[in-house]
Amino acid sequence: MTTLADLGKITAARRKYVPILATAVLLIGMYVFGATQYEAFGDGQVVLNILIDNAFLLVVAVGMTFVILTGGIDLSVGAVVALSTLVSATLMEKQGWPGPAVIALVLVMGALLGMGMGAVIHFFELQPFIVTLAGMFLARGLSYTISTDSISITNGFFTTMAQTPVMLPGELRVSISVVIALVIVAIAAYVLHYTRTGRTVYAIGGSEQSAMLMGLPVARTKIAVYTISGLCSALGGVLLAFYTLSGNALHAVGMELDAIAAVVIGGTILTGGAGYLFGTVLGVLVLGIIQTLITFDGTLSSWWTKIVIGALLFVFIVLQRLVARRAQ
Amino acid sequence: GNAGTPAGGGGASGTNSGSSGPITLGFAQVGAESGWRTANTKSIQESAKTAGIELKFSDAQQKQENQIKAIRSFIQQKVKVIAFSPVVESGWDTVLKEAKTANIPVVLTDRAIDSPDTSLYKTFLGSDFVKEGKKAGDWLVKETASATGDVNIVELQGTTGSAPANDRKKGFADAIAAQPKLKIVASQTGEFTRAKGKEVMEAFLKSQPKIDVLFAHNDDMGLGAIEAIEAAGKKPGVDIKIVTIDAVKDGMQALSDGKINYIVECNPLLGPQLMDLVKKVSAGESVPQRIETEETEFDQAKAKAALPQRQY
Amino acid sequence: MPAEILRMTGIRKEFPGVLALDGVDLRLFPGEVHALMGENGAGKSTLIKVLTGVYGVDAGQIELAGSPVAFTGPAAAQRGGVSTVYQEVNLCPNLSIAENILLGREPRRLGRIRWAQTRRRAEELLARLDLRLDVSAQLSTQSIAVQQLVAIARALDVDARVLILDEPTSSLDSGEVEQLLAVMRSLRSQGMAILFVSHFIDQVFAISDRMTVLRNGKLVGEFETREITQVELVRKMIGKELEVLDSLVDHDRPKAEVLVQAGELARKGSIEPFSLEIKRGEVVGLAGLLGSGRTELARLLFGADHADEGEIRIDGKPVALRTPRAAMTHAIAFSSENRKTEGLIADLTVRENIILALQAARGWTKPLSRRRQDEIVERNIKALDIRPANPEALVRNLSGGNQQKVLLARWLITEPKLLILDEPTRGIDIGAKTEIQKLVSELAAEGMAVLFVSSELEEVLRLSDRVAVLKDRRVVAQLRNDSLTPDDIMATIADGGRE
Amino acid sequence: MIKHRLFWPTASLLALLLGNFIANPGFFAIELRDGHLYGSLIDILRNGAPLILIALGMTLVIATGGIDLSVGSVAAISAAIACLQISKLGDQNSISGMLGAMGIALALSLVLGAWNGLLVAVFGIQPIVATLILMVSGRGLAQLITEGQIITINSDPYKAIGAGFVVALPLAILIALTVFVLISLVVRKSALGLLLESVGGNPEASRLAGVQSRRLIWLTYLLCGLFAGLAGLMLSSNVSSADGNALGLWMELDAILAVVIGGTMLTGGRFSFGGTLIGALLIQTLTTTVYRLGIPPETTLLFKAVVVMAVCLAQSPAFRRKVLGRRKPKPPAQASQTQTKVEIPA
Ligand SMILES: Nc1ncnc2c1ncn2[C@@H]1O[C@H](COP(=O)(O)OP(=O)(O)OP(=O)(O)O)[C@@H](O)[C@H]1O
Ligand SMILES: Nc1ncnc2c1ncn2[C@@H]1O[C@H](COP(=O)(O)OP(=O)(O)OP(=O)(O)O)[C@@H](O)[C@H]1O
Ligand SMILES: [Mg+2]
Ligand SMILES: [Mg+2]
Repeated sequence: MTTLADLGKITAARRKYVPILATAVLLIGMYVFGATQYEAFGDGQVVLNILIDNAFLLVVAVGMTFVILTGGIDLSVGAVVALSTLVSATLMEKQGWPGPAVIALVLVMGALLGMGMGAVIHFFELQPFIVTLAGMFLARGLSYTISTDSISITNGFFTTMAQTPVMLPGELRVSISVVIALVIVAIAAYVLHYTRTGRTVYAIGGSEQSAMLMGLPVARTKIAVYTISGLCSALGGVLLAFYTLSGNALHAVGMELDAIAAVVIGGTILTGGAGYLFGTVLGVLVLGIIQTLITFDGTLSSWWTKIVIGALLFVFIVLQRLVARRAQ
Repeated sequence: GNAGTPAGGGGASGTNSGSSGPITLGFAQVGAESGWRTANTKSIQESAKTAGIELKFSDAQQKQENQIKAIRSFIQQKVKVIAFSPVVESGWDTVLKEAKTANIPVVLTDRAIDSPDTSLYKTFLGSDFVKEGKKAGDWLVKETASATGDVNIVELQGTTGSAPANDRKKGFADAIAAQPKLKIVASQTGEFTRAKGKEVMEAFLKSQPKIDVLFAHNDDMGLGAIEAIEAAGKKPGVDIKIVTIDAVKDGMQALSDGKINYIVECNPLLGPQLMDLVKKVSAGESVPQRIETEETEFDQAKAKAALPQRQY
Repeated sequence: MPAEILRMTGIRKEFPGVLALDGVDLRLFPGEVHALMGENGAGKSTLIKVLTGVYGVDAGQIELAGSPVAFTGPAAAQRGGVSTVYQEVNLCPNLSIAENILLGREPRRLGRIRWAQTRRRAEELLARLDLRLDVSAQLSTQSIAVQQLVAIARALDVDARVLILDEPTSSLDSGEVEQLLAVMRSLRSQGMAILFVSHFIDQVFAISDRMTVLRNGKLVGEFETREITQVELVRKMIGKELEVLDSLVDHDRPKAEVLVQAGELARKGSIEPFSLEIKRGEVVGLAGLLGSGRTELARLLFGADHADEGEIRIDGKPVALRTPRAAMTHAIAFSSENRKTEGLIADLTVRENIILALQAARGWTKPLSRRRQDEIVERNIKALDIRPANPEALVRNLSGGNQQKVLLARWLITEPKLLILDEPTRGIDIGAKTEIQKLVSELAAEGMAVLFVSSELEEVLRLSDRVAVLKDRRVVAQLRNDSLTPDDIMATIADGGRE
Repeated sequence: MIKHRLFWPTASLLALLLGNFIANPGFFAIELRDGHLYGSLIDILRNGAPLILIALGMTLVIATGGIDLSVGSVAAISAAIACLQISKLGDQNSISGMLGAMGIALALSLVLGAWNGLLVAVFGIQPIVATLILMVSGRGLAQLITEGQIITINSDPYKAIGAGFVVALPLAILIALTVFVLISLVVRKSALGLLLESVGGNPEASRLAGVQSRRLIWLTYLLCGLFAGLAGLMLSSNVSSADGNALGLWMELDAILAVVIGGTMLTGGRFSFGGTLIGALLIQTLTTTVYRLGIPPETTLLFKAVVVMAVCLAQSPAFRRKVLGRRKPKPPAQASQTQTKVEIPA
């Protein structure tokens, strides 16, 4: 009957990538700006350092992306990261556990915590904010009960993981954590775009009620996203333990905000249903590059640091909106 | 150990002694979480200027990750010396090894690190938090030497898990351990702030039938607590003896007003000492492994005398 | 006759304050189309939700192919071979058409979704309904009718023994309905049992074999379609005779003053330039096929979208209608076709939803007094027979038809000069529908200008003084309604407006 | 209806108070000391006042489906400006000087609220990042104003706002309650409440119903900024000093928590000031409980986790139905089928 082979429609499918392209372009713009402004900034290693310094945040933000795509939120990530570093450190340093076993245990612990929160959110119909806030209290509280001191990690496995560089051409290097983080990103992107679970995540974000009426496994998927987030947080904790070689209850305070900010800056909508994992990667890089710009500047006092971080964020976000709007 | 995560070009090109300009110092500060810290920052900035040292300053906003990032970027920028006040004691080996491979000497300020490999840094300049707690405890032991019966102490701790809180608590507890009559009846975190100090003290005043002494991990919490004590109709410094740590100006004022009984100084003005060290270190001179800042204690009389010159 | 595939007996379902179902029985046989009939709020949708496990039952038995079942939800029901299109579109607006059709059943290889094949499969399923769309377009960009068809296509894909369609035709035009009925016939011949809910008596008589009638949550009875007449059915449903409406057009009424004048109004990608005049006291109908641009035209006149070109004059003066709010200050009202996403606020009460537009027009500083509100709301609940007649009921708990009445009430009380109604009778039962048509005609008689959009051509022709015919986003003809017939309109569309 | 909505939050609050009373019979004791009331309950009210103010503003923002992370920073800025102004006064006890300082601080808070509103309502930036900007840089601004130091002042009239008493009652709570009553009256007597709920419930439908959501959203951020500023004054007045770094730190989390405990959904729509009031008092009671019970700082968070969870579960109808309800005998045919009761529009 009525057919529609309208040009506008064909581009419509592609138009949804515009915001993300805009973000990428702006990010490159920021880098170029830094490179012209500060010597040594243009060095390829600076870019890689951003990855090295943010590998754990990237992993945590990946988990957060799943949760936010369903329209939820997970405030517990920072605390779970801290708990993971501390549990790892305690088990290895105080109990003499081998590194890989500790990692396995920590990952299971993170996943179980996430699963517990997901189950409570789904079955008792509670708001994710409050449940994961309680989860945050719980994980942080557990950390304090384990130890209020920070514990150094001397375990051979961890130190090797932390200090073995992965060589790239041109005298460039990254850490093993970066490789792990990128693998996680790839897996997560695959899951989101090429599996039914991934598509159900988007469906729930679009309308949980519709997803339920469409016969999708809402309960399973909702619990799964919190499990994934817990798992990613625990892995983020392991990476942070590689990064700092220490366990500390005060690690990653406020990281949940960084992770949420990265996800949202990357174009994912907080109410769920729209966004891409690649956007999250860009979001993390934006936060990282802002930080790097500021350290390279090195003239800002403590408060000006904060003001300038906010200002750069503002400029970035406003430009992102303007560019995306113009392009559409 | 090998240089772990990349030191980049800096690591590869090795030494940086060729440059002839002023010494560049990369300083990674904890944050600006208290007046004490701000005074510390200001002292460093000002003395760098007078010493003709080019300062690259970075504020980590109380996050270890940020500090590591900053140090890494200092290495990237090939500064001559790196100095930092560690947010926590542990977790510095990787990045300090990178600095070592890049031949950049490191000076620790204010707080120590717990790395067994002392070759990672040239020297430590700062205070000993355990000792500060101990000094407060020692004073109390002396002060209550004549007292008969129990002395009930309440403690306002710093931010849970932070190094000063852990150490001051420990030093104080050690000092009074031998005195069974000295009892810590309540101990709670006041997060180093006046507001929390006041709020917690209000609760203590209601839950504890008898409080003789307040030990606060810093002046600010003590100042907050004073307001709570006054609101409860008691006289701070008289009905309840107060001992605190830091000796910031407001604290000294309260001390000379008789509202605080004793303050252990924790000196933030280590800029001049640091610049001396930086010059020595970059010239390759040897320096002691550990330098403690000059710190005193104040009682009410000494406070009155010192107050006019107090600048922070 | 083969053994029944589904049997529900003595079903009882109570919501706080509402006994929605009370001892209802239903039997479904393989290879039949069974109509579930009843007024708005009779309990049809509730029965369907109870069957598929969306709600638990308070009492009663459900047997599927002879064995008792208690589905825990739609997913379980689907696994048990019951595929359902619920009333209202329950799809994910953020996903593409293809995904919405195949979500949860995407073709895969080694767990990996094969997107090209998914799209192809979706296109095939839509083709069964004779619909060719860009399946990678986002669902939210589609009209409600298309969304409804997508939902149907989704249900058709399920390998099911029982297919349930709750008001699938409420915003489809006759061609689409024919197509759907054809698909249903072919499924029936393959032995599928189909439960069909519709307020269009003609459709029900055209397709169904048997029917079950509910009234006020109670079972009236089960009938063979062959053995019952339309008049009898209506009497069983609403408990009284239905008056037969002739044309409501009153040609003698003076309609001289032009109220709204659109001149070469257009919006890129949605509607070509058109000119249209609406006079006071006149009802102008918009006719056209699915996606012809009726809704989009209506939205331009209300400022819901803004025009790229052309101008609008009201009472001869050019006006800028950039926002709905601006249109409202010129006394224009617009009842949207999509009550769920563009109409009602589900979590607010009936009262709040009804007064919303009026209150918004007054601004927040000039609240309607509670007494005024109660008075207005009560009057409208009575006039439109909204059930339950409880102003404090949450709109989300109302039956679909009653929700539609709430939306209508919202705009009627703003006393507009131009009332734009997009599918105003969607999901409304036959009794109420005639009442609403009469109401529209009365309002016109009092001098209101009405733009009336409906996919039911008979309805448009019954009410309109003039009909603007759209095709492919163009106004191809404007006809005076001197006893026009649906065939005239279809012919015009087929002609494509060639003069 | 309203009674019903507030029942569980209120019950949780009472349970917590009762728990305190059992652990510590002196908890409810209130005496008159130096002409003002003195006791734990009074502390809860006085210390809870700033949180109540911020949470009220947050309720408005959340009702529209937004969120404001910047409240803590706005409070810090407002406090810093006010204290800076007062510290410059020749006579710090001058009432007009104090009012002037407060006026400047509150005006600035309004400007900051307007800034958030601009980003959200006009630029269309997601509220969480839009307000994150001010959350981060506002903290810096506050420290810029105080130059990283704590500004201590000595102004009796200023001190009264947060720590003073009027007819034996803390002025802070009187101010907070006045604001609560005023805003409740304004919102419920005007049509603001309805329109905000409609914007939060379904933005597109509201737009098509002629609701000027942009203005309304702006207004909510404006009010949220103002209330945060007022709370900042109270917080700094309580300790006669402004601490740009610590004042109101993490307050946004507490405020959001108060709103959520009060039964308002973070997704917007229906909101309840009464619930928020109770939520804020609950949080303050919890803090006081921790101090009064002498829970060690390391386990404080565990204790909070348990209480928050318990409060939420008590409020969850699904929990009562699924877990607590199971104990009640039910006809067996029913029990198996009541599992997925979801409220669905027709
Ligand atoms: N979740 C609910 N809570 C309370 N009442 C409800 C709920 N769902 C339905 N009802 C009530 O149950 C009755 C039956 O509603 P139902 O949706 O089954 O009607 P329907 O026959 O499908 O009507 P329509 O033709 O308008 O779609 C109505 O009175 C409705 O208000
Ligand atoms: N058959 C179709 N093929 C492609 N797109 C369609 C079709 N029908 C509707 N659409 C899309 O749906 C949107 C809404 O169309 P419009 O509002 O003009 O429809 P309408 O004339 O009101 O008819 P109806 O509401 O019955 O679909 C348009 O943007 C159009 O792209
Ligand atoms: Mg229905
Ligand atoms: Mg339409």
